[in-house]
Parts: sequence; structure tokens; C-alpha cells
Amino acid sequence: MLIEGQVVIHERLGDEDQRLRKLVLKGPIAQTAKAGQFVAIQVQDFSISSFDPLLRRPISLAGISSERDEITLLYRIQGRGTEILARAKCGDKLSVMGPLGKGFSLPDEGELWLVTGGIGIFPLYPLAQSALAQGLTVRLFWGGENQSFLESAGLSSWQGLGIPIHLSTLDGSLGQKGLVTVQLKELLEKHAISGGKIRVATCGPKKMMQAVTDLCLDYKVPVEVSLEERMGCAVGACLGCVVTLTDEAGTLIHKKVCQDGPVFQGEEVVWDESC
Amino acid sequence: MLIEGQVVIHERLGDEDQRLRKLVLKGPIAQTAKAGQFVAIQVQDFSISSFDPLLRRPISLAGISSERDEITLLYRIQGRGTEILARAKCGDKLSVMGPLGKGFSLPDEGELWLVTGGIGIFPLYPLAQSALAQGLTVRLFWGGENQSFLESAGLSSWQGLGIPIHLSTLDGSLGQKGLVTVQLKELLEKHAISGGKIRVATCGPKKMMQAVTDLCLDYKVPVEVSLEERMGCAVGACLGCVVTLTDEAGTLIHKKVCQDGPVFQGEEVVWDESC
Amino acid sequence: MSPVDFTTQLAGITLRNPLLTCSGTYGFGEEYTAYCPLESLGGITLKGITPLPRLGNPVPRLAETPAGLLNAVGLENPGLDEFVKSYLPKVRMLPTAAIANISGFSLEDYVQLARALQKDSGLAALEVNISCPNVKHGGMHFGTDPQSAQEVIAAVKAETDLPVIAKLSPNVTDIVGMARAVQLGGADALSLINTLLGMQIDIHRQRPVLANTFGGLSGPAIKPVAVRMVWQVFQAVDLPIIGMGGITTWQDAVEFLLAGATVVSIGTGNFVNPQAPLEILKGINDYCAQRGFASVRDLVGLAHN
Amino acid sequence: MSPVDFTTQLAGITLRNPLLTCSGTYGFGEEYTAYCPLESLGGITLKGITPLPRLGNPVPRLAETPAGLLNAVGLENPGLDEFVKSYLPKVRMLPTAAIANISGFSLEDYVQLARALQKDSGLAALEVNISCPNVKHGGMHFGTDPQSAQEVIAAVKAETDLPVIAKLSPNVTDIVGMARAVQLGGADALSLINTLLGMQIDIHRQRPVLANTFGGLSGPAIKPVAVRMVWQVFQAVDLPIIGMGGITTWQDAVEFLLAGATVVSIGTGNFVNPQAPLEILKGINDYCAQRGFASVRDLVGLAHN
Ligand SMILES: Cc1cc2nc3c(=O)[nH]c(=O)nc-3n(C[C@H](O)[C@H](O)[C@H](O)COP(=O)(O)OP(=O)(O)OC[C@H]3O[C@@H](n4cnc5c(N)ncnc54)[C@H](O)[C@@H]3O)c2cc1C
Ligand SMILES: Cc1cc2nc3c(=O)[nH]c(=O)nc-3n(C[C@H](O)[C@H](O)[C@H](O)COP(=O)(O)OP(=O)(O)OC[C@H]3O[C@@H](n4cnc5c(N)ncnc54)[C@H](O)[C@@H]3O)c2cc1C
Ligand SMILES: Cc1cc2nc3c(=O)[nH]c(=O)nc-3n(C[C@H](O)[C@H](O)[C@H](O)COP(=O)(O)O)c2cc1C
Ligand SMILES: Cc1cc2nc3c(=O)[nH]c(=O)nc-3n(C[C@H](O)[C@H](O)[C@H](O)COP(=O)(O)O)c2cc1C
Ligand code: FES
Ligand code: FES
Repeated sequence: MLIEGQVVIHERLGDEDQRLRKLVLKGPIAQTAKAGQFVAIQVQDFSISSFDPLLRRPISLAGISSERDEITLLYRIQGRGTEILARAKCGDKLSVMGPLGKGFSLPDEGELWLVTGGIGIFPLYPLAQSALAQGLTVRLFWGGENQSFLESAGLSSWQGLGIPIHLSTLDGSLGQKGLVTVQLKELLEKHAISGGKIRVATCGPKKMMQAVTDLCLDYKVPVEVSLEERMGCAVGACLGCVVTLTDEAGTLIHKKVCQDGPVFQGEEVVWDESC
Repeated sequence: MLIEGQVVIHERLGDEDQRLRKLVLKGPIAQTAKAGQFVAIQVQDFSISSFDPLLRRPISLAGISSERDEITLLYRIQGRGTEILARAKCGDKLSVMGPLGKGFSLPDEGELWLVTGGIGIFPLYPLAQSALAQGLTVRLFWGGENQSFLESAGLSSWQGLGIPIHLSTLDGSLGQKGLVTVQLKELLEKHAISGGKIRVATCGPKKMMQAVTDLCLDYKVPVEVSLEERMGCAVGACLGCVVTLTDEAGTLIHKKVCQDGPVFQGEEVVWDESC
Repeated sequence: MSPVDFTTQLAGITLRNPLLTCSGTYGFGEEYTAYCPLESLGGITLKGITPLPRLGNPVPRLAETPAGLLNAVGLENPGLDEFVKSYLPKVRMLPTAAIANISGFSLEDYVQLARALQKDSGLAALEVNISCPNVKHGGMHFGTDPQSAQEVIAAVKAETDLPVIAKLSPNVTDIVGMARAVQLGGADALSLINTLLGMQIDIHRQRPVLANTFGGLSGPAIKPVAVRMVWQVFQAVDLPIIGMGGITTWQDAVEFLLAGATVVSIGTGNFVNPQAPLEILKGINDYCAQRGFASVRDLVGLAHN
Repeated sequence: MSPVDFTTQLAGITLRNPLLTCSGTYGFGEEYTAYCPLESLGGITLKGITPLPRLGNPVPRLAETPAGLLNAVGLENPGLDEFVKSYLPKVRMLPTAAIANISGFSLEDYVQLARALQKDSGLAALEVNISCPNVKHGGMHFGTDPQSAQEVIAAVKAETDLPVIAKLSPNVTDIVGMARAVQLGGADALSLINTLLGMQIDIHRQRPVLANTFGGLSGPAIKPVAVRMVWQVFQAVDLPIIGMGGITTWQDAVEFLLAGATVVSIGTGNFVNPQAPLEILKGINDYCAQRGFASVRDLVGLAHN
């Protein structure tokens, strides 16, 4: 659907250095949304008719509250579009298309492991919420630059969920020093022995997701990955956002991040060609 | 000069129907400005890098306060650019070039008659102030759509100057019904008999200025007119804003509204070709 | 005030209204239905097809430019057979006119596509894309050489009983010459314009942004060029014109109609505002009603008077 | 960190830095001095001149478009004699290199202009505008036909001892072919690009906005087309390129350098930000310094590697 979402909250998230923002918009998108889906948002108030920047920006749903008719977007100021978006004031109306794409799927039982790096964490929170509501066990592996980043990007909210959290930072300022995949591997190893039923959902830098997928394939754990690509239409009409996958027959095919994704089965992704 | 003028006041002027705004900007432009000059203003806060709309908008100086380092712009929301401008909030910074062009000149003695229609009134207020400060007698002829317009566009400020004011409205709701030139002609006729020394300054719709110029020529009264043209550079470099004039030898020549004007001697203007 | 008449004749087909969507920006008709009901459109132009399936170019395929969009999709499409088998049955059921867009790398390609697509396919017309700038071999050739353009159109025309629309490239010195050539070839209508060839460089990576280096520029940025070409061709060539290139608002659409387009088509504008077609229809309606035009047809070419 | 070397060689002239301003957007050098000191520029290109004085087109001459500007000034200029008499003495005194821009309606016009402007005039070079799209007769012709372009450049080259820069029109099917032609004619450098031919219609008046109907499109909107042409010509033709078309920020300037321009030129960008040249120089400097480029020359064409 297309809504004129009214800005309810728009604030800095954590340290200003991290350039993160939290944007809460009022509108009926929440009613039908699920974790892993995204919106395509126009970065200027719709009452300003400017065609520069021209395109909407894809941002994941980081919070879905159907009771309050609100969605939460968490984003990093990256370039021109997000810089302009960051100037939206409470009461401004932003044109938002969504919910778009297909979200993550939840296993019927067992454990859901969330593995993420950087701001790839954002779409995972509503996923954790749904999984917990459904009685699943949830575990988080999260790697970031440093302590300031992890704290800015919402660590305390995650701690509030009461799930096991495995942190890592590049500089060792919080959690283990190094990559998130080190701890993931350790725990996959343990569980391979104990034989617990696990599914992994991952979102973050491409290299990380590729490594996570490789590990999961090694340990025969199903993994869903959330991909990014530049978008035109955001509904599957322009073929701008394709990723290369292999189908069951092993043939290379294209699927659209906006419509068929952004979540795909890890084993299908042809990493060096996609994104 | 080029300044980042900070928005000090930005408010509706009178009836919302009239779509008029008052914008006061802080910055050193006032120091060197005189009545009849204008600025070229970027309509969005300079921190938003958008090239649509691309060009600056020319707006006359409607108030010049060198003590407070402030200029006042009065404008009508006309199209896209002024609509976006109207969204600037107190504290926003707008990029402003100015003061631009050559202003009105003041006679050494005698009477200065201001003849104007619609929002052509805006640049005349600082002119009246300067003239009064210099001890000249000032008289205003002002025609507008209706009472609501005249009151919205600042009638009470003008009344505060304590000068004779001749109003006319198209619907007769205030002053005389009809065109401003009717009263002008009556008074010119009277003065032609009494022989007082008069200069006329006019700004407003082209047709009105042409009629005013014709009357002034009839009565041998010098008249300065303030012209408008679409602008590119606003400094005389692009030749976008030319008007056709006749020089002393009667040859058709072009002058630039932005640099040579916007104020020209009425008798020089070739009306059917300019603007 | 009686309602404004929107029905439009184009190359022998009757359209509900003079509003289409552009090839390559509206998929095969199913993607935008949640935002814009197809029955509100005069018709849609389908994504370009080629004889064989194509995966198109690698990503990135898109780059945003000032008021514009560069795309280098590279004609990704399921190919003729799959189109006929899997897409055409659905396309036939669409509640609006569907125009197929065909592309080729040789005269034979065009002939093969035209032969397979006849009136009984349920399509309303064939738009012949002789202008896609993204494909490295061929493509550009037909669209920039009048002689080849004429031949392609004549060949297509000989093979199909569907009305044939020639879609022209703006990347030419003489658009009127191209239009005359395809008229000689037998075109029933013209689509103006395809994208301008452009590119963008990523100054951080010091490489072209698009994997394909070059892409086609669309969107509001190119509107002045598109309006100019519609204007020139309207003056010189007696064929109905489908105007496109940057149409995003109803004012844009009216501008194209006044310039001489019988029909207008929305491409990149859909990405900006997926309800653009609806807003444009309403805007045209109000524009006509307020000025006393009984029919949208009365606007066509009016700015030439 | 040692300072970045900005000196640039172009067609035998040494420029303080690779930043010029475009013909027609910077008058004869005196208009912008309050915003941008001329000694900070590599040079300025003067408003185009013709043998006889011209009043140019009626107003409106300008129309704003999405991220672009249409102009139809129509080569208003004082004419050769008045230029030599009243402007040249001042131009000689300018604290930066001055390039004259010459336009004509016949080969003889160009010859006459070139003959009058030699090294002893104090000019740094002649830019030959074979591309102004605003003039109804001629103008367009030289700029879109390779043969004529070559002849004009050869004729100019034969008459003057100044370096000759050929300024090409983007309104052609094959920009590389045009570049090759003027190289054969003896051009010492190329200016790429002039404006794209466009127009706008006022939907209220139902008439073209510009009195001249057509105008030249400049500004950020055309940047992707300009970068593409610079890229293509850099690959195919061994002549230094002055890149222009939409440069407004330092990022734009770097984009043109990476695409293959030896020098960049700011036109419409000055209108948007009269201090654009200063900001661009600072930006290029920081870009080079941060990435360890000792000279701006190291950036030229780098994105081709
Ligand atoms: C499905 C999806 C979900 C996303 N969710 C989030 C999120 O929740 N939080 C967040 O901070 N970011 C998210 N992103 C990335 C976000 O879309 C980009 O950071 C943003 O578009 C950058 O725009 P810009 O104008 O600031 O940057 P610029 O670099 O100036 O953008 C220029 C162009 O590149 C595109 N672009 C730039 N970076 C990306 C990117 N990483 N992916 C896709 N297109 C890009 C822009 O859309 C634009 O068209 C998501 C991207 C996708 C595809
Ligand atoms: C010297 C001068 C002084 C002016 N002073 C004032 C003033 O004090 N108050 C006020 O309300 N208006 C003034 N104007 C008119 C004002 O510039 C236009 O109303 C404004 O540019 C409209 O911009 P827009 O984007 O809202 O309208 P649009 O119509 O969308 O503008 C489109 C383009 O047309 C140009 N344009 C539109 N109308 C005019 C016009 N009348 N004159 C010149 N260019 C125009 C714009 O600059 C822009 O490039 C002045 C104009 C000039 C030339
Ligand atoms: C993503 C994308 C894909 C396109 N694919 C095709 C195509 O397959 N065939 C074709 O003839 N034109 C194609 N075009 C060109 C459009 O149909 C249209 O001519 C052009 O974009 C100008 O219109 P616009 O500015 O409204 O988008 C494509 C354009 C875009 C943006
Ligand atoms: C108002 C205006 C006048 C111009 N006059 C000339 C001219 O006299 N001679 C010429 O060769 N180019 C002329 N041009 C073209 C510019 O020099 C330049 O090639 C073009 O505008 C593209 O650069 P830009 O996008 O940076 O403006 C003119 C451009 C503008 C906007
Ligand atoms: S963005 Fe258009 S298909 Fe995905
Ligand atoms: S606006 Fe450029 S000369 Fe006046």
C-alpha cells in the first residue's frame, strides 16, 4: 500500500558519530507487515515537489506495532537521500510504500539463531519478537565495529528480550574480539554434537552473510539471508534489483530482491554474482 | 555578497488566501543595500543538496535594517520555488546573493510619488522610508484586487508612515473602484497646474507600469520603473534577463534586469518587447 | 459540466484513455495492481522480449542521477516461447490493452517475434524497440540508422496483423529523419522517446557505477528533450505519437499532449509515485473540465497553434 | 603532506589549475568577481562572439526544468569589432587565462573571427562553438555533420596562431565520429559538451515557454550524458578534453576528470552557487590529498583502468 506516514518520533539513535536515526511513522502498514519486509520511502515531505533525489529509499521494518498503527525504521545516514530524510520533523508526512518483499520464515519448533553484523541487526528485532511470541528459542550473534556502535544500535533493547547474546567487536571493546562467525562456528560445532534443531537468519555485510551461509551448509543448518540491491520500482516491475541464484536444477537464474526477497535461502545464492 | 542567511522570522502575511509571506533573514546584506535592489535566494536550506528546483529566486528587498543586520523579504507563493521556500523554519539557513541590481534613485527635492499595483508595493516601502528620511514628500497610489489584499499586503504599515495614500481596488471594497492610474491622472493634472516638482517610481504589473509611464510622459514627470524577467545568474553574466530599451539615439538596445536594473527610466523602455 | 471524453484512437485501437505505462517499467502488468488498478489505464506496454531468454546485465543496473535514473537492465526477459506459454495467457486476461515490446539483434529476430504475435494473441499492438542502448551488439544500430530502421519496421509490418508502433531512440542527430524512415517502413504509430545514453562514475571506487558502464537515462531530467522531439516530429510527420520521457505529474502529461502526443506513457514516474497514473488522469480531467475541453483529444498539438 | 599540484597543460597553454568557466555563463569575466576571484580560476571562457553584433532572441530566454536550465539567449554579443575595441583591452588585464568563444553562420564568419584573434591579442586560446543550437540558420549544421566540422576547424586553424579548441554538440548520433573529424581538422583540444536541444511548454498559456521555442538544456540533468561522451571520446581520440555539462559540486568535477577530462568547466553551476569554483577546487584538493595523488593530472581518465 501507499501511505502518507506521519512522523511521530524522529530521533538520534545513540552516539552522533554513528549517524543512526530512529523514525517512527503512523500509518496502516503495520497491519499486514512481517519481519524482514521493508518499505520504500520518499525522503522529502510529499508536499515538497522535488525530483532530486528522485527515487525512494528501501528501509527495513525495524519495528511493527499493529496496535498503534506504527512502524519503526532505523537507519544510518549514508548519503544524500538519508541525509535529507534525517531532516524530517515530527508532523511531516512522508510517502511510504509497503510492506514490500517477503519476510523471514519462522521454523515450527527448535531454535532460531540470528547472525548479524553492523546495522544488519535492524530487521531482526521484530523477527526475534515473533519467534519468541511463538515459543521458539532465540539466540543472537552480533558483530560490530566497537562498543559504541553496538550500544547505539540498540543493544539494550536486545538485552531486554532475555535471550542469549554473543557479541563481537572488531576492536574487542565489547564481547569477543573479531568476527561474529567465530562464535557462530563454536556453537554450531557444539550443537552438531547435541543434535538440536536450528535455523539461522542472517542480515548484514555480504561477506559476513556468505561466511555464515558456508558455515551453515557445512553443519547442514538451514539459513535465510537478507540481501540488498539498488532499487527502482521496489515491486518487481523494473528488474533493477536482481540477484543471481541457482535453481534446483543448478541453472543460474535471477530473482528480484524487492519482490522475491529480500530474504532468500542461503544455499541458493551465487555470492560472487549477487549484490 | 553570498551569505547563509538565518531565518529569524517567517510568517504568514495577512489572509491565508493571499498566499503572502514575510521572511526576515539575518546577515550582512543590509549593510550595503538600498531600496529597489533584490536578492537571489536558494529556496531550500543549503544543507539539503537538491538540484530541483535548480535556480535561485529573485525577491526584492522589502525591508533593510543595517542596525540589526536584517533584511525583510515579502513574497507571494507563486509556484514550486516559493512553495518550498515557504517551508523554511526559524533557524534554517538559506543561501542568499545580494544586494543585487541598482535601486531606485531619490530626487534631491520635491515629491516622490509611488505608484503600484498588487505586490509591486513590496520594494517601495524602504524607498518611502529613505525618501522621508531625506525630507522628501512622499505620496502613495496603490491598486489591488480588494480590501483583503491591501490589508494583507501591509496597508497598516504604510498608514503608519503618515503619508497621503490613494487606494483603489478592482471590486471597490476599499478606496476607489478601478485602476490606480485614474487617481494618478487626476493628481498629475492638478500638479501640472500648480507646477510642483515630482518624480514617480512605479513597480507592479507590466500593463500598469506602461500606463503609468505613458501618463508621466504626458505630464513630463520623470518616472522610474522596476522590471521583472526570468533570471539565471542574477549578476549580468548570462544575458538571460534582458529588456529592450531605446538609447539616446533611438536605437534598440538590450539591458540586463539583474545588473543594469531592475529599475530603469520609464521613457527608455520598449514596452511591447520587454518582460 | 459534461464529463471529459477520454477515449483515444491509436493506430486503429481504441484506448479507454490516453495513458499507458512504459515498457520495462511495469513488468508484465501484475506488479503495480495494488497501487494502480489496471482498468484505470488506457493500456500497458509490456517488458521488452527477445527471441531467446536473456539474463541481462550484471548488477548494479541502476544509478540515480539529478532528477533522473540510469538503467542498464540489458533486456532481461523470459524469451519468446516462455512469454507465449507462461505470460501471454495472463496478459490476455488483463483488464486493459496490452502492447508487447519486441527487441532484437538482427532483422530475423524481429521477424521471428512479429510472426509469433498476431491479433489472436490478445495483444493490442506491437511496439518495436529499435532503440535499447544497453545491449552491446546490435540494438543501437537499428535505432540510429534510418535505412535499417525502415527495414526492421517493414519486416515486422509484413509479418504481423497487429498495429506496429516504432519506438525511437533520442540518441540521434535527426529524430525527424528517423520518424520519416519508420513511416516509410509502414509504422502505424511512434513511441518517443527511449532513454538517452549516459553513465555515472563512482568517485570512491573510481569505476563506472553501472556494471555495464553505460545506461539509459530516464525520468524528469530528460523531459525537455522528449518534449522537443515530440514537438518536432508532430510538425513533420503524420503519425500518432505516444509521448514519454520523464512524465511524473499531470502537468507533464498535459505538456506532452500539447506538444503533439496523442497518448502519453508513464515510466520512471511510476517508481517515484506508484499512483502517478491515477493522479495524472485526474489532473488531465480537471484541466480539460476547467478550460471547457470536451475531449482530451482537443489538447493534442494545441501548443503549435 | 606536500601540496597537490594543480598546474595543467592544455593544448600548449599552462593553466594554474584545471578549472574553467563555460562560455555564456560567465560574461566577459567581470560579473562574478565579488563571488569568486578570477585568480583562483584556471581560466575563463568568454561569451560567444560573432562577426556582427547580435541582439539575440526575445525573452523569455530561460526556463527552469528538473535539475536543468533551458536557455535560448541566441548568441547576443557585441560583435567582433566592439569586442576587440571595448572588451579585449579589459580581458587582457584579467588575472587568469581567457579563452574566446567564436560562433558563425558560415565558414567565412569563422575565418573572419579567427583572423582577428591571434596570440598577440592576449587571449589564451580560441574555442570554436560549432554547436550552439539556438540560432535558426546555420549553427546546428557545422556541429552535427563531421565533414563541415572538420572544414570549420581546419579553416580556423589556418587563420590563427592561437590553440584551437573545438566545442562539440551532444545532439549527434556519434560523438566519437565528430571528435575524430575535428581532430582531422587540426583541433588542439575538445570541449564536451554544449547543451542538449530541448523545450518546455507553458500549460496555462498553451505555448512554448521560450520565445524561441527551443533552447539548450544545461545543468545537473545532463551530466550523465556529458560524462558518457567524455568517456567515449577519451577512449577513442587522443586529444585533451575540457569536460562540462552539469558540474556543480567537486564530486561532479572529479567524476569528469576520472572519465577522461583534462580540464573541467563550470557553467550553470555558477548560477546555483556563485562560489562553486572555489568549493570545487578545495574539494579536488582534499580528494587528491586524502588519496595520495600528487597531481590532479593523475586523476585524468583513471576510471578507465
Ligand atoms: C531491502 C533493503 C533494506 C534496507 N534496510 C535498511 C535499513 O533498515 N537501515 C538502513 O540504514 N539502511 C537500509 N538499507 C540501505 C539503504 O537503502 C541505503 O543506505 C540508502 O538507500 C542510501 O541512500 P542515500 O541516498 O543516503 O545514499 P546514496 O549512496 O547517496 O544513494 C544513492 C543510490 O544508491 C542506492 N543505495 C545506496 N546504498 C544502498 C544499499 N546499501 N542498498 C541498496 N541501495 C543503495 C540508493 O537507494 C540510491 O538510489 C536497505 C536496503 C535494502 C535494499
Ligand atoms: C527583480 C525581481 C524582484 C522580485 N521581487 C519579488 C518580491 O519581492 N516578492 C515576490 O513575491 N516576488 C518577487 N519577484 C517574483 C518572483 O521572483 C517569482 O514570483 C518567483 O521567482 C516565482 O518562483 P516559483 O518557483 O514560486 O514559481 P514558478 O513559476 O514555478 O517559477 C518557475 C521559474 O520562473 C521564474 N519566474 C516565475 N515568475 C517570475 C517572475 N515574476 N519574475 C521572474 N522570474 C519568474 C522563476 O524564478 C523560476 O525560474 C521578483 C522578480 C524579480 C525578477
Ligand atoms: C528500468 C527500465 C527498463 C526499460 N526497459 C525497456 C524495454 O525493455 N524496452 C523499451 O523499449 N524501453 C525500455 N525502457 C525505456 C522506457 O520504456 C521509456 O522509453 C524511458 O524510460 C523514458 O520514459 P520515462 O522517463 O518515463 O521512464 C526502460 C526504462 C527503464 C527505466
Ligand atoms: C545561458 C547560457 C549561455 C550559453 N552561451 C554559450 C555560448 O555563447 N557559446 C557556447 O559555446 N556555449 C554556450 N553555452 C553552453 C555552455 O558553455 C556549456 O557548454 C553548457 O551550458 C553545459 O555546461 P553546464 O551544464 O555546466 O552549463 C551557454 C550556456 C548557457 C546556460
Ligand atoms: S526494484 Fe524494480 S524489480 Fe526490484
Ligand atoms: S540573470 Fe544573468 S544576466 Fe541577468
